[in-house]
Amino acid sequence: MLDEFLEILIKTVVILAIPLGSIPLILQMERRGAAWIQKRVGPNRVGPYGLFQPLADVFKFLFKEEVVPSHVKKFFYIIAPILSLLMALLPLAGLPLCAPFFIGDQKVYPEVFRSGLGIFYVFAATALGPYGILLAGWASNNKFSMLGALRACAQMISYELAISTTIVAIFFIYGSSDLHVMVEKQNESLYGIIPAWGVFLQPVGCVLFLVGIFAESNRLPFDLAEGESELVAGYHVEYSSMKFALFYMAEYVHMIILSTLFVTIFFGGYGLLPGMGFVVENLPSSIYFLQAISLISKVAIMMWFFVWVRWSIPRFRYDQLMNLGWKTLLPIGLVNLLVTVIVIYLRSN
Amino acid sequence: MMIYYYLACFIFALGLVGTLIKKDLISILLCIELMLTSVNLFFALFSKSLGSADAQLQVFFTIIIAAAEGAIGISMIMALFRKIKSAYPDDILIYSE
Amino acid sequence: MLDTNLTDVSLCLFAAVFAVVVVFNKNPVVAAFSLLLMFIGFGGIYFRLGSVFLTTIQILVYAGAIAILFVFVLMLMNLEETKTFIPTKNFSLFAGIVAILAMFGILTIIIFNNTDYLATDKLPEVSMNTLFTKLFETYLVPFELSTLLLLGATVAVVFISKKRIPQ
Amino acid sequence: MSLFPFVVFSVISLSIGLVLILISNILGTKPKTKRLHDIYESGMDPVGSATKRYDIKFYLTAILFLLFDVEIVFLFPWALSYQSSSIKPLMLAEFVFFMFVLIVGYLFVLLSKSLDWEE
Repeated sequence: MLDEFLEILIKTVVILAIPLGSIPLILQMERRGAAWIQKRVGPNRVGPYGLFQPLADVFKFLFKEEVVPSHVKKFFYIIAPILSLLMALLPLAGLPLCAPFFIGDQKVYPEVFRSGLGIFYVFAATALGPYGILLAGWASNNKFSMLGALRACAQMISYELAISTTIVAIFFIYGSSDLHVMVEKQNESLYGIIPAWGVFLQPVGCVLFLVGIFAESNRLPFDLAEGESELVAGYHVEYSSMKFALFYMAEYVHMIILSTLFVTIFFGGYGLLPGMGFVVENLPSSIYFLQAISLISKVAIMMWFFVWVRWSIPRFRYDQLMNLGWKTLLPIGLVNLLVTVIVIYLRSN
Repeated sequence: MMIYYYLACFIFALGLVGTLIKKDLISILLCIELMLTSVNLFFALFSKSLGSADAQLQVFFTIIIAAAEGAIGISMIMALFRKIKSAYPDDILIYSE
Repeated sequence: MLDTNLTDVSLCLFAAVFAVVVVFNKNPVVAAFSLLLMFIGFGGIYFRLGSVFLTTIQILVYAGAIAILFVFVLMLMNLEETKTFIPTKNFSLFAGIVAILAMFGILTIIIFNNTDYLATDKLPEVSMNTLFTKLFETYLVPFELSTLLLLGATVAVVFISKKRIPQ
Repeated sequence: MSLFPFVVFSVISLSIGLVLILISNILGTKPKTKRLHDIYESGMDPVGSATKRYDIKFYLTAILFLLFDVEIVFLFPWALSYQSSSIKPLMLAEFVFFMFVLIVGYLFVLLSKSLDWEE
């Protein structure tokens, strides 16, 4: 019992520490990246190359004056950011960091919550994402917040449909909802040359999913929930100090989780990066560590992609956003699913 | 195990009370969802007790019905709300007279 | 199957408390949020009962879609808190009696009809595969009909909300 | 199968948020002016309540999402059980019929202009 508890505790701490610890790094990357794209200098005052800037931000958030406006519904106003972060962190419990390994002769799974649901768990937990935002918007009792929350929520649920159609196609191809099985199947190779990554089996689905995760995480070009020119800051307009920081963290955790899911489904997940096979041959015990490194570097590339897109594509208008979701992505997803199924059926006969 | 049967009964009764005492239409709809969920729990429990898959499949169909009911119910309430600016059955009675 | 442990009790308490909040709360938005929490608790209960796929559907459809719809509409409508419930004392009494009758009615039907099956423990688990096979073989027609039901619901929703009602 | 890991995970995640808010509550300076507590509305005095009625499109989106979501969720078991099924042609026929109904519903919604946001 105690062993079991210890195991869960260690896994939880590791799984939580990696994304939460990397948020400052991502922030710094985003700022310096933005500066680089726009030919600016970016934050470079705190520490060498401005590396301690995120740390300074943390202290600023901690010591900031805490404003609880008088007109808010106080209880819900305070729990909204906490719930938001909780809902954002929940899917992490089902994401694998490396292949299942053995301690003694006991098989240990890297996920905290091995439910037999696989991707369903992650997907169901992300479906709860809008609630934190809705609660924040409602509790703030402010027109900007309310409209921002409604927009964010409508946008998230619309793009969830497109993502769902892709996931059906993915299930159909891999025949399993277990993320480990998916990664194993992707580590085989197609025609002996290219890896059998999901992106080659489902190119259309991959693009749909990619657009979907941008919209789900409310990032530019889809950050209509907080379009500065219209809504000031969207659902967190009344939030300050640490409460605001929690929303910020939740947004980044959401991005990290969706990218991890994306990478696991379409880019081989924790499958080793090219060149790592050599190390594994010489040092077989390092494989699980290298798998984790591979996954993290793939996610890091995705994070850079987020920054890159953010400073390259202008923001959509709200009706364009909804049209893209409902009138473009959803029909493409449905047709893609139909075509996938028929092609596979014909090929198997 | 038995405790779940008690829970399902309790929630069904609560839903019934809710539909009787609530005064606005959306809350009544909420309470109907409550009853539907408790029925789902009954089905899941029967499936477990009898070791059969049929009862669980009933839950699937109940969920579809719940979704359809919720969607139509809410759109009707919204249509009413737009017309008479109220979501209370009492006001609707007054309006129809 | 009669061994009820702490997990069962706490899950039941969780669901029951939020169900009570749904009914006896004056603020409809709070009621909708507690309905959401109750749905999540029910997901946990299905998980305990071993019907894993029901958990998924419960969370994805009930918690992820139906509850969102309720929260959305309540936020849009802005109902007054005071007008939501309890008209008179007599009426509450009546409702209470109905509830107690209903609860005991169901319990007696369940318990006194056939208690044998409640105590059995060694039944095989219903696996996800048998469930799905049955869904697509035995329950083929209801499955297809349910899509038609949803199509009908879609048409109805569009018609009801499209119609411009004159003020 | 046990829910225990999930409970541990959620309690820890919940406590992260709680602890951070508590720390900032203790360390943060207290606001000095009353004016800070007003509604944020670009410096103006707010007019009317925040929860007035918003565009009807939002709730129509939510309802349509609910209906399509249920349909797509019911494709999950189909996709998972197809590979191990013994009656693949029948399964395919079921799927095609299902998709046909789904697409008819979608086209109806599209043609009824319920999805149009610009007016």
